[in-house]
Amino acid sequence: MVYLDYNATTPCLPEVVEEMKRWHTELFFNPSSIYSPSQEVKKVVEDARKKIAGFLDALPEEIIFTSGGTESANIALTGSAFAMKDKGNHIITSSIEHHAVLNTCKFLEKQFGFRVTYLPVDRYGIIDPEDVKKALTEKTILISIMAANNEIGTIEPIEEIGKIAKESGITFHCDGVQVAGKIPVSVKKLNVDFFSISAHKFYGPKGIGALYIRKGTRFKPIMHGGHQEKGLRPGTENVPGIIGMAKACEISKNLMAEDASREKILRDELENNLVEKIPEIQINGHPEKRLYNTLNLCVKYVEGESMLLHLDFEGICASSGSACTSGSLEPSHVLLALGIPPEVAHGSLRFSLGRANTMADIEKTCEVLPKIVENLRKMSPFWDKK
Amino acid sequence: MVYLDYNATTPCLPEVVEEMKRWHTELFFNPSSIYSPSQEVKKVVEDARKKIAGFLDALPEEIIFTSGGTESANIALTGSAFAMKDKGNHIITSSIEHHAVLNTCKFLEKQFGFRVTYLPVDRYGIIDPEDVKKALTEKTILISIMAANNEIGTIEPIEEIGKIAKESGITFHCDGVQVAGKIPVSVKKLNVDFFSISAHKFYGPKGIGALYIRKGTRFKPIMHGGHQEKGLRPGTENVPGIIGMAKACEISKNLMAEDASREKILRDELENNLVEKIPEIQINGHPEKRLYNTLNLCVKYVEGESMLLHLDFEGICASSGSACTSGSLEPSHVLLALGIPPEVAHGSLRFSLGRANTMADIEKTCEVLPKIVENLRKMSPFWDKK
Amino acid sequence: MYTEKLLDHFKNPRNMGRIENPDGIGKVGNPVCGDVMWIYIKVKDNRIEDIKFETFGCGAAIATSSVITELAKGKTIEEAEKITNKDVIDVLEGLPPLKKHCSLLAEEGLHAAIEDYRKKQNSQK
Amino acid sequence: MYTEKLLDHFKNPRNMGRIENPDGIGKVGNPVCGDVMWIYIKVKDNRIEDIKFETFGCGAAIATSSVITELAKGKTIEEAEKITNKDVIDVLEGLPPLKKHCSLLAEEGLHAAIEDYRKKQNSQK
Ligand SMILES: Cc1ncc(COP(=O)(O)O)c(C=O)c1O
Ligand SMILES: Cc1ncc(COP(=O)(O)O)c(C=O)c1O
Ligand code: FES
Ligand code: FES
Repeated sequence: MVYLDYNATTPCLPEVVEEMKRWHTELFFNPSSIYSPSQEVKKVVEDARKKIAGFLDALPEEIIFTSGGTESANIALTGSAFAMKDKGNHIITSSIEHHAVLNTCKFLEKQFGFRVTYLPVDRYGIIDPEDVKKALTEKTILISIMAANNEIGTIEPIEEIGKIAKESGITFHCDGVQVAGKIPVSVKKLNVDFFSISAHKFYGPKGIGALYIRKGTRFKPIMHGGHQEKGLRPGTENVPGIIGMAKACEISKNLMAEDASREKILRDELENNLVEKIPEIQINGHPEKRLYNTLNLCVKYVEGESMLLHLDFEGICASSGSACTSGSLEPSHVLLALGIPPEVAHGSLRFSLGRANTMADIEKTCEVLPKIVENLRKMSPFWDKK
Repeated sequence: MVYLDYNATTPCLPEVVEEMKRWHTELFFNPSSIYSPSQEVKKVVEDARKKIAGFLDALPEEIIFTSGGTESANIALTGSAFAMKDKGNHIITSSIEHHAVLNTCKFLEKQFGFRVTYLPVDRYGIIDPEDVKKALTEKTILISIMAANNEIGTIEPIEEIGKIAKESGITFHCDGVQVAGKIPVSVKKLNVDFFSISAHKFYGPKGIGALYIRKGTRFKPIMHGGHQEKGLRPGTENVPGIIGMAKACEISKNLMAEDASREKILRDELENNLVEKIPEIQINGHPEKRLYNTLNLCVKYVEGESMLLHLDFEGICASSGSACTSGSLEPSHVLLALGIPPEVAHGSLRFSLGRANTMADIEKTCEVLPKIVENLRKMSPFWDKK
Repeated sequence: MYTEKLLDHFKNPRNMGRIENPDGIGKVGNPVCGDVMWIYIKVKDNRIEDIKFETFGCGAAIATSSVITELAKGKTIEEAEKITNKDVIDVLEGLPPLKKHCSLLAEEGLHAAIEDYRKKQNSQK
Repeated sequence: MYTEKLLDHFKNPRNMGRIENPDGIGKVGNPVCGDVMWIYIKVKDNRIEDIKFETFGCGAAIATSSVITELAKGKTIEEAEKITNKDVIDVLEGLPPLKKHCSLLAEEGLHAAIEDYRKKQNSQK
């Protein structure tokens, strides 16, 4: 099998699973309890918090644990909207955010009368910091921009936007789900107030994520209950998940540079080969400012799903956009935002590479895909026409 | 070590951890993806949904996965409050609910102007269905009553309350976190619209729970994002957690009757022995309508934490209330609601038994606790006085 | 998500291609998903003698194209007109809910081709 | 959550008990947590010759009671008055944030006992 969908999810490393094991069984204690076995669990949870804080260049007390990237983004957005609704009702985001951000914005618009500006992007998917500046109003309470796009891999100028946010005193959430584990992150350098991450995107377990909250940032929790996480995120802690995430951070930190250079070589090879072998395709995303593992392309006159099915027959796992929109019929909102016509956007493929990929994977894909495209184009009313 | 705090959390069974393993590693695929390995994952997730539905006598499409009991309760409460605020703004709950329910009610009161009736309980912690009926107003949109109390174990007349809710057409949430896995549950028989469960309370993994939502029940999701769980609970699925929870349900179903009779014998032995050996203690909760594993008592003239610390020195794990309020100084809101004076409530101990307990555990506790109480009473200004 | 039957039709689509100088051609598309289906028919003695399709679309679009051409082939015009998306779904042994519309596209494509054939016949009269 | 030092004082509290006919007695309590501390002192030549406590309270309440009596024993009244909760925390090598108030209770208890002693002295004059 050739797995080329690491942006959707990654395998949890065996050593991470191993690490979690005893915190499921022997050391299963509730970290909030008073007896000494629980105190040991509490300590390990706090150690994990330190590791994750270190991973993001944050302070331990600035990290809360969540159930994943979606929850982190929801807390950041709804939490600051509710906390600051006396101050204003305007939110700035981009048109290419993940649905965890976009749909939370839509919820705040529809249910609570917030106004949201969805900034455009250029043809590469880059958000212009000047556009952020121009969109600021007296009522603006929050900016939410992703660090890198999950579909096309384009890396956004977060540091510049962070500066603007800081200068204007506006809370800034950055959806860092696709960069955490791929690129070193310093929340301090980026000038962000919130930063969302999800462990399963960097070889950690599913169902656990974190939210960085800069000290002093105003927000209200979206869930209510006991006072775990200082009441900011109640519910019995997912101790094995927390420990697994910390372990995954540690491993990612060590392997990041190596992963980057290897995956970039493979991705470039894939890109160059496919461009050469398949006529009329276009590469989406920024040529340089792009995640080193991501290749998004549009194959004209062919629809994405049919290519994916044929790739699957050959044992190749890829996607046409984000996994969590696979239940949608419409073309990717990201590709449309780049100005790509819908019929072209329909023929999109995303390959996202990861730690287990080899040159053989790339070779196989380059061998298989051109044939698939050729066959499907034969079937296409549009291709024949030419 | 003698662990007597199963109501706080339970060890995840080794066979559950084993079952989860391959879904972390080899079969890590995102269930929303299109390729066949993901379809296999999707199928297993749906099988798990079926099992959990069966466990509660529900339909698979009536189950959504959450990060735990707290999230389930929050979705049920905030979700139905937001969905039905055009219909009314009144919520009925009890004064002995878990903070996941109570603090969500307080949030709805403070932030969104809902009115909440906190029903009283009798000296055993029983909620009178007649009180529910009397509290109903034209504006009532939701009733939330727990199936059994986590601190004192009292089992509430859910079926009767469910009937009242059904007759009046009011949505009824039942916090079933403490009964799931201990007592057979039929959401149909109970006439509930929402039912919350948390896997780590019945030998499943932490960080995963479920919410039963009766078909046709109105509510709005509290998180927004991709369309996992039909958009009702977005975020990449915690596949291993889901599978682990299903396995734990299966095992609980098989062992429930056996657990019940064994734990009841041990709990009764503990209760009778302590009552005999320690003067001036009182048992809290209903004599019969009580979880078979739970023993809550107040030791007069002694404070709870100091007993717990001494028990811990002897390797006995117990609690004085719920784990997630261990950061609070005030006496248990549950005991106060029973009419117990604060100074007595301060001397509370909760023993909650589980699958690994033996008669030796009980004997040890009965040997150790009376001495601890004697020593601490010597130190107490109140005891001396007598 | 897809049945074995569907995957078979998708992998080995029957009657794929174009008919030069067809007696009828149906060009249909779904504006939401953007999929497009063209159905060509050759009619002889009121019977669909040959039928072919060209489809730009999802797996279900391609498979339902294949099935509808198989179902229509050899039928009289009146018989073919009675073929519905339900027949297509039956052959495929089911379709995911989200993909029901793909089978409707196939039905529409066939009907459009027959209509086109009728129109041409009328204009020749 | 508690330091080794604290657990030691909790396990083996120094000066635990009651003094019959004390020269001063301080009875303090915290209404929030409900904990209660009674401090008895015996004074000779302006010096705290003996000191004992009775406490109904948490682990920190018991340990801070023990520590404050140790700190005060043998001190002159004036010296004893200068003992603060900070001194207690230092001996215990720290307290959890939520438990800071327990050490304040100990400070208050000692001070109340001294005040009681002074009051009695004055009324004897
Ligand atoms: C950019 C981005 N944000 C947020 C998310 C949501 O993360 P999760 O599905 O783990 O909740 C994802 C992935 O699904 C993502 O790629
Ligand atoms: C009755 C009750 N409801 C809700 C919860 C919350 O569950 P969790 O901590 O798994 O979110 C608990 C346990 O903590 C509980 O005992
Ligand atoms: S998705 Fe529209 S025809 Fe298949
Ligand atoms: S908790 Fe109040 S004195 Fe310790």
